[in-house]
Parts: sequence; C-alpha cells; structure tokens
Amino acid sequence: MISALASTVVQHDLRWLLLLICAWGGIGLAGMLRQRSLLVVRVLFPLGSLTCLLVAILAGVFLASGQASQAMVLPLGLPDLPFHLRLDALSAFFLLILGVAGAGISIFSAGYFRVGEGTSPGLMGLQYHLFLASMAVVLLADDAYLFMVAWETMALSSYFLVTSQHRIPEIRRAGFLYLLIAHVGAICILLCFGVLQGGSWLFIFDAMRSATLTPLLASTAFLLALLGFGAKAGLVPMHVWLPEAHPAAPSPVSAMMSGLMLKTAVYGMLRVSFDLLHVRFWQWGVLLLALGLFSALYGAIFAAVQTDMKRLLAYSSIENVGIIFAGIGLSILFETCNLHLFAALALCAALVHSLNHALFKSLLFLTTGSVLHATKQRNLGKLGGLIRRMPWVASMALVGTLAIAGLPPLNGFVSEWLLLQSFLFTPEIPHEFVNMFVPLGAAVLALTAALAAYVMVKFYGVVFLGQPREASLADAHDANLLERLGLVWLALGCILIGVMPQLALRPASAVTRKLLGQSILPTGSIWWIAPIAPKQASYSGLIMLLGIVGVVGITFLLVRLLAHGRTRRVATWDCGYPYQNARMQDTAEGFGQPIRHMFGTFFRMERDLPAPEESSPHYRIRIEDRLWHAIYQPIARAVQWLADVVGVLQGGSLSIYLLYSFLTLIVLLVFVL
Amino acid sequence: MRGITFIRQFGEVILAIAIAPLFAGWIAQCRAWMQSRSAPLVTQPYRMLRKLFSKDAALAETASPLFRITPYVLFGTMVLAAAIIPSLATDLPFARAADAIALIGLFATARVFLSLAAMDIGTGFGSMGARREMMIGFLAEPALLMVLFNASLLYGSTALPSLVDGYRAHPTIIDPSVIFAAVAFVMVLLAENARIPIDNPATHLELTMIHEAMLLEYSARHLALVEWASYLKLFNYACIGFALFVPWGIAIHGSDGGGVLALSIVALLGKLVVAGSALALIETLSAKLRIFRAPEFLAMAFLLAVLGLLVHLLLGVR
Amino acid sequence: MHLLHPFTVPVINVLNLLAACLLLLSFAMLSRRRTQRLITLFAWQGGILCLSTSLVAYSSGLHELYYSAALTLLLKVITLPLILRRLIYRLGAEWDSETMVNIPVTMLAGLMLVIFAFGLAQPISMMATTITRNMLGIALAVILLSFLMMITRRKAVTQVIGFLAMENGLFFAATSATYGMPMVIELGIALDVLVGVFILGLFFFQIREQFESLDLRNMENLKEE
Amino acid sequence: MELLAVLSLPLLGFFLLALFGARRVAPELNISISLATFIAASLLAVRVARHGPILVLHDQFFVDAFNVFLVALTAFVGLTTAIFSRPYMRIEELHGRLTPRRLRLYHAMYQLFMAAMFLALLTNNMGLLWVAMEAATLSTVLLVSLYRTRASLEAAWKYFILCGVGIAQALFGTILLYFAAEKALGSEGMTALLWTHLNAVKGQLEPRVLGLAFVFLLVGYGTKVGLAPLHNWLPDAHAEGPTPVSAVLSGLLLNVALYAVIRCKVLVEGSIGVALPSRMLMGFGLLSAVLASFFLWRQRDIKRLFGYSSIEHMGIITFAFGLGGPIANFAALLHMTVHSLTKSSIFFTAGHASQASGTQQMDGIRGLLGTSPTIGWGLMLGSLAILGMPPFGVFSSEFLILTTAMREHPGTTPLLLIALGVAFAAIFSRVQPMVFGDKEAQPLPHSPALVPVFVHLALVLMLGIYMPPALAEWYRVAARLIG
Repeated sequence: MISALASTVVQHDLRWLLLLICAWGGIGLAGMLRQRSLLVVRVLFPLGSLTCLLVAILAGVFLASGQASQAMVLPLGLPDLPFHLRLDALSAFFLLILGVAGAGISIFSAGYFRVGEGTSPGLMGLQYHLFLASMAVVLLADDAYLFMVAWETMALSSYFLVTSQHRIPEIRRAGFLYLLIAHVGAICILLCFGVLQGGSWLFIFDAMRSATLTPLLASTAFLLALLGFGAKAGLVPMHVWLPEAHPAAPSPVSAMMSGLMLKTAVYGMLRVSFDLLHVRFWQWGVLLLALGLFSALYGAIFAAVQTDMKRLLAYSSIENVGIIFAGIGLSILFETCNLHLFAALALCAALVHSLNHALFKSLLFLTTGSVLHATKQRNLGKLGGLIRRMPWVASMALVGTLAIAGLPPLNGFVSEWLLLQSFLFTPEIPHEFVNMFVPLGAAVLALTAALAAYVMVKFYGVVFLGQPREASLADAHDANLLERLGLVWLALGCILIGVMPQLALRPASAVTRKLLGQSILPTGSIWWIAPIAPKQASYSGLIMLLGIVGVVGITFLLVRLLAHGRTRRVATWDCGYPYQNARMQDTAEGFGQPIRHMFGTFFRMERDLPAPEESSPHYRIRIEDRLWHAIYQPIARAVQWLADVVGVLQGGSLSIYLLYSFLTLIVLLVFVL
Repeated sequence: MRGITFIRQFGEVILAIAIAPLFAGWIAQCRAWMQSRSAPLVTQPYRMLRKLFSKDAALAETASPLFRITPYVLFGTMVLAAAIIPSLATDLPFARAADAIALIGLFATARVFLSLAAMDIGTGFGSMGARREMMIGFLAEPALLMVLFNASLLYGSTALPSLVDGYRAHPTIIDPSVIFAAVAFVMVLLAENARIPIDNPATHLELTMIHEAMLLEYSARHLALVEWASYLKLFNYACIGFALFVPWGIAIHGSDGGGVLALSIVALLGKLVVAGSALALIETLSAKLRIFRAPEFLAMAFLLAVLGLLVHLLLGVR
Repeated sequence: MHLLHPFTVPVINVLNLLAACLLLLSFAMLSRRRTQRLITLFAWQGGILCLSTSLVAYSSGLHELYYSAALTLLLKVITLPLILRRLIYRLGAEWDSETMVNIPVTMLAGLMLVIFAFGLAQPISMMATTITRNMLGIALAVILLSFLMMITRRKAVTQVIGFLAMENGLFFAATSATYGMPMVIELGIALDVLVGVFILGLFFFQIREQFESLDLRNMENLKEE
Repeated sequence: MELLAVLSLPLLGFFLLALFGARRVAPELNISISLATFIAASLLAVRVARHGPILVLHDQFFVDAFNVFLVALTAFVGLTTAIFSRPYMRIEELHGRLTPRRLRLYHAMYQLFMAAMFLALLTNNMGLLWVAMEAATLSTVLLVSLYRTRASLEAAWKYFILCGVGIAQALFGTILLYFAAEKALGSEGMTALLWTHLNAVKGQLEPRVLGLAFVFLLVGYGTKVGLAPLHNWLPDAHAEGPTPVSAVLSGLLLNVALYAVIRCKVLVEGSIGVALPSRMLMGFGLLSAVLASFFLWRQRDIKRLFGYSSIEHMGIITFAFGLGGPIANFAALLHMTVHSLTKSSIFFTAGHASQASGTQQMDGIRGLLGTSPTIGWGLMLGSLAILGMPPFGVFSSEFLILTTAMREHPGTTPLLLIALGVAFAAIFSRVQPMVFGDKEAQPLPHSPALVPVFVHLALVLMLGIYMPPALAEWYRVAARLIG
C-alpha cells in the first residue's frame, strides 16, 4: 500500500512539486486577506514550512529513485514558447536544499515577524512565499523564458522583502543597488541564453543541449553566465550589493537570500556549464577557480573587519560562495583533462558545500534576527554577553559558528575536506604551470577556512560571550518557541550532515552521475566516507563526535571522581586589575585589527585619530571596499558624464530643435541619394 | 585481530596521555640546562597537575557553561588526535576517522574553543589572547597544510598511517622536498605550541603573551586539563613530525607481536628525547619576535612548504 | 493630349517665371526683418501660387485645380494675411523687427539648399508626366528655405509665417508634381491650416499675456538643467 | 456599422461636450461616450477577427488585424483614461488650476482627439491619414496648453511648431507617394492614395521616389513618434499638459504615429527593398533608446521622466519594426500594447502622486506608500513593469526583441542593453525614494480612480505569463501583414 503510494508519487514527482509551488502561491495570497493580522503569520508560515518539507521529501525521493528526468509543458508563457519544466537530479538536489533550509527559515519566520516593522505581515507573507515559489521555478525551468521570468520574479520579490523597512535611507539604497545589479546580471544571463541556442533560435533547454557552438561562442556563453550568475552569487567584483542588501533585509529574509537565493546562482552556473554547454575548456576552470578563491579570501578578509553582525555574515557568504565556485572551477578543470573521478569529487564538494552553507548561514542569520529583536542592536560594539540572557539562541549559534568555521565534526568541515582532497589531485593535470599553481589554491583555501574561523570567533565571541557592552542588554529575552524550532531544525541539520556526510553525499553523487557520468566511491558503511579509496583518505564525523564526546565524558567522570574540588564563584581576576569593566574587552574593531594590519592593501581606510590633548578622545575608522571606488564609481561617473553631454541636446531653444530636425532630414536625404 | 588493534589503540592513547607532560618537562629541563639555570625536575609537570587537581576551583562570576566545558573539550580533542596519529603503530582503527586534514581541523576545533572560552569572561587580556591565537592559527594552517600536501603527494594519501606505510614501502627514496617541508613544519610547530620565537610559555608579560593570556581565568582542575591538553598538543605535533619525516621505528601494518611494540616504544622515546633537546636548543638560540613579526615568520614557513611542493613537482620524483 | 494645346509653350514659360518668383520671394522672406513685410511677402506668395495653379488647371484642363486655386486665393491671399495683420495690429507688433543671425551666411546656406533641392528633385522630375515637372525642385527649395527661415527666426509670429510659407511650398509641390492632391484632402489640409492659424492666433495672445512679449527667447525655460 | 460608430461616437462626443462640457455630469458623459466607443471598437475587433479584413465606403476605410488591434487598444486606454480623469480633473479644479470653461475645452478636445486618432487608424487614404494626424496634433496642442501657465504655453508652442513642421514634411512625403502612385494606378483622383491599392501595386512604384518619400514621411511622422533627435517636443508636452493628456499622448498618439510610419514602410519596402527602410528605422530606434536612457538619468520632474521613458520605448519598438520578420514584428506589436497600458497607468499614478505632493518635482514626492498604498504600489509596479522586469509583459516583448536582435544584428545588442541598463538605473533610482520613505504627501480630497491602473497592470502581467491564443493569433496575423 505504502510502496504503491510511493511509486505513484515518484512517477508524478514533478506534478506534485508544481502543486506545492502553487500551494506557496496560495499561502501567500491568503495572507493578503488579513494583511495586518499577526495571526496570519502564525498560521501561514508554518504551512509554508510544511510545504518546504514536502518539497524536500519529494526531491529526496526523486534523487533516491534514480530516475533520469521528468518533463512537463505548461500552457502558459509566450505563444511559441510555452513554459517547460523539467525535474532532474541537479534541480532535485537544489530543491532539496531549498526545502530543508526553507522549512527551518519559514518556521522561524512564523515566530519572527511582527506588526509595525515595515511591511505589513500579510504582504510580507505574499512576498516571502512568492520568493520561495520563484526560486523553486528557477530550479525547475526548462526553457530560457520561464527561467528568466522566475529569475527576475525572485529578484523582485526579494527586493521588496529587503526594502520592507523602507523608511531607512540606507535600506533603500541597499535595495536599489541590489535590484540594479540583479537586473544587469539578468541581462547577462539573457545574453548567455541567446548565445547558447547556437543558431536553432529555440530557447528550450533541450535545443541548447543539442546545439554545437564554436569554442569562441561557447566561451562567450560561459563568460556571460559567469557574469550573470556571479553577480547574483556575489562573486568579487560583482559582490558590492551583497553586504548592503543582506543586512538591510529582515533576518529570515537575509537567511533566505544568503542560504537559498545564492544557491540558485550556483545552480544556474552548473546548469549552464555542465548541462547546456556541450564542451568545456580548462581555461574556464582556471578562471572560475581563481575567481572563486579570490572571492573566498576577499570575503573572509572583509568579514574580519566588519562591525555590523549581519554585514559580517554577508561577507562570509561571499567567502562561501567563492569556495563553492572554486569547487566548480576545479571540477571543470579536472573534467576537461579527462579526470572524471576527481571532477566528480570536486563537484561533490561544491554541491555539499552549497547544502551546508544553506544550513549554517541560515541558522546564523536567524540567530542575528533573534538578537536583533532582543536587543535592537546590530552593531557588534554594543552587544556582548548574550549567552547568559539567550541560552537557546547562543547554543544554536555556537553550532552554526563551529560549522561555518569548518571545524570537525560539523558539516562545514566535510565539504572543505572534500574540496581539499580534490586539490590534492591537481598535480595530475597535464598542463604546465596550471598544475604548479593550482595546489597553491589549496593553501588559499586553507587560509580562507582559517580566516573564517577567526571571523566566527569574533562574531560569536563579541555577540554572545564576554560582558554586556550596554546596560540595555540586560533585558534581552530568548527566542520564542517557533523561533527555537527553526533554529533547532537547522542546527540539527548541521550536526547530522557533519556526522553522517553520506546523507549529503548520496544525493550529490546522483548529481555528479548525471552531469559527469561518474560519482565518487560509494561506501556502504555508515561510519566512513572515503571518496577515492580508503587508503587514500577517509573521514568519519561520527567517530570524531563519539570520540570527543566519549573522551570528554570519561574525563569528566574521572575528574569528578578523583579530583572533587569545590567550585567557588569569584570576581574576575584579570591579573588582579581592579578597574575591570565591559568596555575593556576587545571590540569588533579591536578584534579585526590584526587583519587590518596584515591585509591593509585590500582596504580603503579612513582613520580619525584623536589629538593627544583631547578631553574625550574618540577613535574612529571607516573601511571601504577598494573595488567600489575602482570599478563602480568610474562607471557611475561615466554615465553621469554622458548624461551631461546628452543633456545639451535639450537646450530649450526651439530654433535649435528645428535645426535638429532639419539636419536629420538633410542627412537622411543624402543617405538616400 | 580486531581486539588486538583496539587494545593497541587504547594503549597508544594512554601512553600519549602519560608521557606528554614528561616531554614538556624534558624540554623545560633541557632549556634550563642550556641557559645555565638550575633545572626543575623532569617530572615537574606531573607535580603541577597533581597540585592543580587537588585545589578548589575559583570561577569568575561571569563565566558561562562554555567556559567550564572548554577544558574538557580541549583535552578530548587532543586525546582523540593522539589516537589518530600513528606514534607507535600504523594499524590503528581510529586513524581512519581522520586523515591529516581532519587532524588540522581537530586542532582548529580546540583552538576555537579555547579562544571562545578566553573571550567568555570578558576581560581585556582574554580577548587579546584569543585574537592573537586566532591570528597565529590562520597563518599557520595554510603552511601546515602545504607541508602535509607535500607529504601526501609523495605517497598518494592524506591518511597519516598510509603515509608511514608508504614511506616504509619505499625507504630508499628521500625526496629533496622533504627538507623544505621539515623546516616549515618545525616553524609551524613552534608557532602553534606557543614557543619562542612566537610566544613564550614561561611569561605572563602582558604585551607579548598569547597562549597564557587565554588561560588567566582558569584555575585548579580546569587549568590542569588545559595545561595537560597543551602538553598533549605538543606531543601530538612531535608525533606528526615523526610520522612525516622520521617514521623509523613505527610498527607498520601487519607487524604484530610484543617485540615490535616494545621496539617502537623505545624508538618513540628516543625520538622524543632528541626532539625535545632540539626544540630547547632552538628556543634558546632565538629571540622572541614582536607580535607583528609573527606573520612574517609564518609566511616564511608557508613559503618553504610551497617551495618544497614546487621542488617536488619539478623534480617529478614519484 | 495636353501638349497639343496651342498655349502650351507660353504657359510653361509663364509658369517657370512664376516658379522663379516664388523662389525669389522665399529668399526675400528669409532676409526680411519686419513682420509686416513678411506678411505682405507671404500674401504675394499665395497670389503667385493661385496664379500658377489656375494656369496649370487651364493648361491641363483639370477643373478640380480651379477649385484649388480658388481655395488658395481665399485662404492664403485673403484670409490668412488678413488674420495675421489683424493679429499683429492687435498685438501692437506692426513695427516689430527682429535681429537675426548673419544674413549673408543665411543667404549662402539658402543657396546651398537650393542647389541641394534641385539636385534631389532632378531625377524625380524626369519621371513626371506633368508639364510643371521642373518646378518640383523649386517647390522643394521653397520648403527647405522656409524651414531655414523658421530656424533663424526668434519671434513667434514670424515663425508661424515661415510655417505657412512651407505649407505654400508643399502646395506648390502638389500642383507641380501631380496636378494637386485629391480634393477631399486639399480641403482637409486647408481646414487644418486654417484651424491651426486660429489656434496660433489664440496662442499669441496667451503668450503675450504670460510672457509680455512674443520673443521666443523668453520661451527657453523648459530644458535640461 | 461598428466602424462608423467608432468614428462617429467620439465626434458626437466632441459636439456634445463642446456644449455641455462645463456641466457637472460632463466627466460621466465623457466616460459613457468612451465606453460606447470601446464597445463599438470591441465589436469591430471581433468582427475582423471572425471575418477578416474589411473595406468599406468606396474603399476609403480599411480595417485589418494591424489597425483593429490598435483601434481596440486606443478605445480601451481612451476609456480608462476617461475614468481616471474624472476624479483627477475634479481635484485639479479644487486646487484651482482649472475652471469649468477649461474643463469644457478639455472634454471636447479629448473626444476630438480620440476621433482624429480613430480616423487616422481606420482610414485607407494616406492623405486622410495625414489630415487626421494633423487634427490630432491640433487638438492635443490645446490640451497641452490647458493650464495656460507659462510653461504649458511654451510646451504647447514647441509641440505645435515642431510637430507642425514635422508633419509638413510628412505631407511632402505623401505628395511624393501620390506622385509615384499616380504613375502606377493612373490619376484616378481618390483611389491613388488608398493604401490597399498602393499595397497591391507596391512593386511597380518608382523606387527612387519612394525612397525620398520615405525619408520625408519618416521624419514627419517620426517627429510625432518622438524619435531622437526629433523628440524635443515630447518631454515638454508630457510634463506640462494635464496628466490624462500625457497618458493618452504616450499611450496612444505615439502608437498612432508609429502606425503611420509602419504603413508607409510596408509600401516603401515593396518598392525599394527591405534594407534601407529597416536600417533607418533601426538607426532611429537605437539612437532614441540610447539617448533617452541617458536623458532619463538627469530628470527631476516625474512626468518628464516618463516622457523620456516613452521615447526610449518608442525607440525600442521602432527598432523592432526595423528588424522585421514575424517575430520582431510580433514583439513590436506586443510592446506597443504593453507600453501603452503600462505607461498610461504610470501616468495615472504619477498624476495623483504629484497632486498629493503638490509638486511634479520628484524631490518633493516622498513616501507614497505611507500616504496612499495604492498609488505607491501602482507607481512602483508600473515602473518595474516598464523597466522590463518579468513577469510583466514588457519583458516578454523585450525578450523577443533582444533575441531577434542577437540573431539578426548582434552588434546592436550591446547598445540596446546599455540603454536598458541605464534606463533601469535612472528610473528606478528616482521611483524608489518617491514610493518608499517617510510620508510627506497630503491625502487627496477625492478618492482617486485607480482601478484603471491595476486593470492595466493586471493585463500587462497576464501578457507576460499567459497570452490567450486568440490574441496571439491576432498579433501573428498583424505581424505577417507588416512583413
């Protein structure tokens, strides 16, 4: 009975998914009925969360069933180009991410949104569920038009979510920048599809798959895709919108954007480079690798000097996206050198990291949301000591922190480990220089990972540990039940994948089998993963966890039994310094100081140093992105200049206008002659 | 068969826990000799541990559970690391749980916990120590990874036991890259274990200290565990070094029997004695660096490791 | 056919003469400063147009063209100049004159335009079957010269006169190239022109009320800052 | 029958409103006449869709898929604008900017303008087309100058002179066309200028003459379309006229002028080949789109901003017609539709927004969402739609145009994209602070009629996601007619 049901579900997976997407739409619209009622939020978001869960289950079932793909054509869209949908392993994997992380974020949102904070809850619900639905459609789209429609709907709905507190000028500015870059990126993607169709002028993905492109055209398409999807993913130098927009949004929305929306860009990049393009060149791999690693390093360095907790996390997203793109690049590099197994390994790492990042970044953004609600503070310099006021949030944040810092036995480590493993095989690449330089990438990756740990220690330490830096923090309250539920869900995800990486590797392998025809070594054992060969390298998060827990437990018992000293609570010692207070702790700026010192060339810094005799000395430092000044401002200036030049044309004098039309006439007449 | 390997595994861990303080004591003694000071007993660390364990703990009012749990976590990770590193034999059931990269991860876990705990109380020293520790960490990790990369390129594995096995399988090959890697490794070891020229384990001078600054608020059994964990860390690093560069005397896969085990214990002790005196010598000969010179020092280590890698790739010894 | 008509040859000569006068008048309008003078010239233009149209009608035997000629007489020789005169009288602008761009340069530009127009029209007029075909070039020249006149003028009234002169050129083109447009359309055009002039007349008063002058230089406020 | 109704109803309305336009019920009368016209137009459209093209009254009137689609669109937007203008003009009257006499002029001219446009669309006679276009110009000149302020007079004057001169060129073009036609069709007087007849013999028309004629027609009608560099009247007229007039100017008049250009293009192409006319159209289109996008960057006045946006979109449509072929023509027609609907809805909201804020300067308009969420959301969604954000229909047409451009003339796509990108940045950076932010505006004394706005936007949205097969078929037939 159940198996029969399961098999029908599997056969009509895509239809069910479509139904669920429609359900999101319905949930969103239902919120419009009672726009200002909070009850709507408390009821609808859990329903949305349930839908997410069902999506994840359906995607998981599809991946497990090993089907090739399911396709469908809807009677909507352009007359000659109806909406095509297709569910295959790649889209199913990303739907899985969407479902799993989305479920946690939605249930958290149910407890998070309030009346009177920007957009009314009902409208927020509409935008939120539209956002979810459009992301799902992006993943399922099988023609360029539907893809673009869903892609831009995603951008638009998220834009409205970002600007929900639009009374604040910075938020408006962030929203504008976000939508602008998203739009420019979308134009690039559109162009990319235009190149990809390869003379068939059919914008169905199937036609693109069978198109044969010259190397030049293929490279053009790849570069356009890189620009377009890179802009969405926040690859340096198209990243400028990200640290503005993510902090501006309400925290669950930041979580969605960072955790899920960036993944759609990864999906798009994979879809174009591995599925739609029939050839790949190793230079692409190198480019992607270099760009990815640079973004990773750049993001990590900038994250280390941030003073706003959400900006810090946003930069950390740039870092993680960089790691994912580096994995994709490495995979392309291997694949073009016919090292398919290693390509599968690298791709697997990228995919698993996508999933992991979705989990821990959402988790962390949600905790910042709770902190924000409890303290009304985003500035790290005014937080501190929240672990005592908000134990739930703090402990969940600790899981996220450890996971994102890439520490075993949590999930962040798994993907970084896989990626480092794949770097080990770069000497096999038959291109001189490349095989010498690429191993250095592993060092950059290691540096990034270690910097990420630095960043996260800063984040967690400054927000949750130490003494409260402001008196008002004393009345911070812990997250409510629904919020906790969401946090726990995501934290459990982090732990589970860290301990049982197979849970993520199996679906990822289904994807690599589809894209590369190869997957890393499956192990039957639940204890180990050994992607290439057990002798080569193996890892077991479970044993690590059990080992640490076991040793800690035994030690604790032994110490308890043998060394049973009492514990006294005393004042802080601090080398006996008596005037100790909260302001003497390292601030966010202080913690970032070594990074500023070492990577000074990356930043554009402005320091206000107090004069020696000042009665109330004040030290301030402003850090800006060099790339903003180097790339974006010149473009803006150029446009402004052109606009000024053009403005002369409309000078107000009728005679001059008449002269224009006269000259036009003459010129055209000469042209006709 | 399985039983024996588990017993061996267990024995190795116990041995590590037992002799790690001895190794620290030995280094301290050597240092004192070399600096013409009267040396403490080689068992001084044990005495200190015993004293600390017997005391009542004084815990700052502001300490959170994280602060109290950290010593145990530190100790746990280091013990686990000791279980993974093939110090006596390569046929370790636990070793499959983590290769060299995971080992670095494990050390990083310990470092992050210690730094978090240091920030927990909310003192100026604590957070300063945490900051510096993390800084050293992110500089040392890439260098260490390059060293391991080098080794794994030689023997086609990142699993430490396989490295040792591989080395034993081709004992005649000594790759020139190993020399670079070894120097780099020693530099990382010094930095990671709070040794001169990066840090000084014997000072509480506020401007210079790193590791000690993080421990200021610990006392009694907590301090004992933290100290023990740092002895273990030093011991582990030494064992990693042995496994990578001087794996003689480690019982490889399939070589069972009491004799082999005894021999390997002797070999380990011998290597520790030599390594300890060498470390003491380095510490005696070098001066403590300013904290902002530390990046240069570690960059040097990184450079050496990369050079080793390139030399290996260039000479193509496989 | 038409060519067999006894008066053909002299009619063409007369027509050519008239066309030349039209061109001359256009140049004269280009260089005149006084508004009143311009209106007179415009009326003359209408008169010549009327004359030439009736001549064409006579020579081609197309009766419709007589109506056209009558319409022209009514509209362009009598009504419009009358309206314009009354307008400038009521606006108190009879003695207005305006400074212009360098007149010799304007004349030179006009000359170039005439050459251009002739060159453009030549191949086309070769195809025409009408007896007036050579006048297409002149018509085009008149149009372009009126255009130039509009560009160089700075006063609302003179600009309108330029506009009407252009209409004359168009009319002349229609007559010379095709013996005129169909009657309905001629009527429509005439109505549009008439209504247009009425509207402009209204405008003059409003503009004067608002700007206290008919100088177009006051009307350059809508622009890109 | 329907055709006569479409033509005569607005004319009747003109006379009625010229008499009663100052009464209290005038707006309602205006609406009901527009409604009747719309019904007649729909019936006409249905008839054409069922039975194919119609030629009536001695072939003087001709209805095919191409113009009946524009007739229906014109009637629809005419109706919605009439609905919108009811409260809008009342508020203007309350604010003291208009008197009942002016309102009479407004209502009468509104209907006259509609009549002129219907005549221009439906007539088969190229000469009559010209007459109708001129009549449309004259009626709108009066509408633009309705406020009788200095600025509106200046705008109207410029509009009149520029379009008058332009349309004079078109007349010369028409004469040349007649000249060429006469040779092919004989001097039949009334029939030589009939488009259907010309179309039948277009292959025999003299290429040289038609080339010249096309230049004059293009410059002439192109001035009315607002093609750069002939566009200078457009922003002024849009900014200074009453908002309903801006809406119909942008939404309808430009379309009708473009319709005239395209009718001419079809004839000319039959004679001198495709290359020259399409190159000219593409050139004008690109130049307009690019120039307008940079102009957009520097705007301060809300209606002026969207006036320039109309230039940009007309440029895109012209470019698409220049590209030619079934897909590009289809896209161009679609773009005409969605642009009319979107732009008029934007003008509706922009009008109310500036009424609420008491200024057309965008710096003075802030926080519309706070004052009136419907106006705010209308403006925001309308702007996003006009900027080509999916799922709105503007994106569908731009998608088709861009992809066809990539196919036919890859070199032009970067220019188009620059135009689209700059326009996006320019418009959106202006709209966002108007819609968002703290509220500064006053509530309106009359509740605005924003139903048209959302009806338009809903239609545009629908066209982006789903196009009814009947409509698609209709567009296809029209696109094929254009060639």
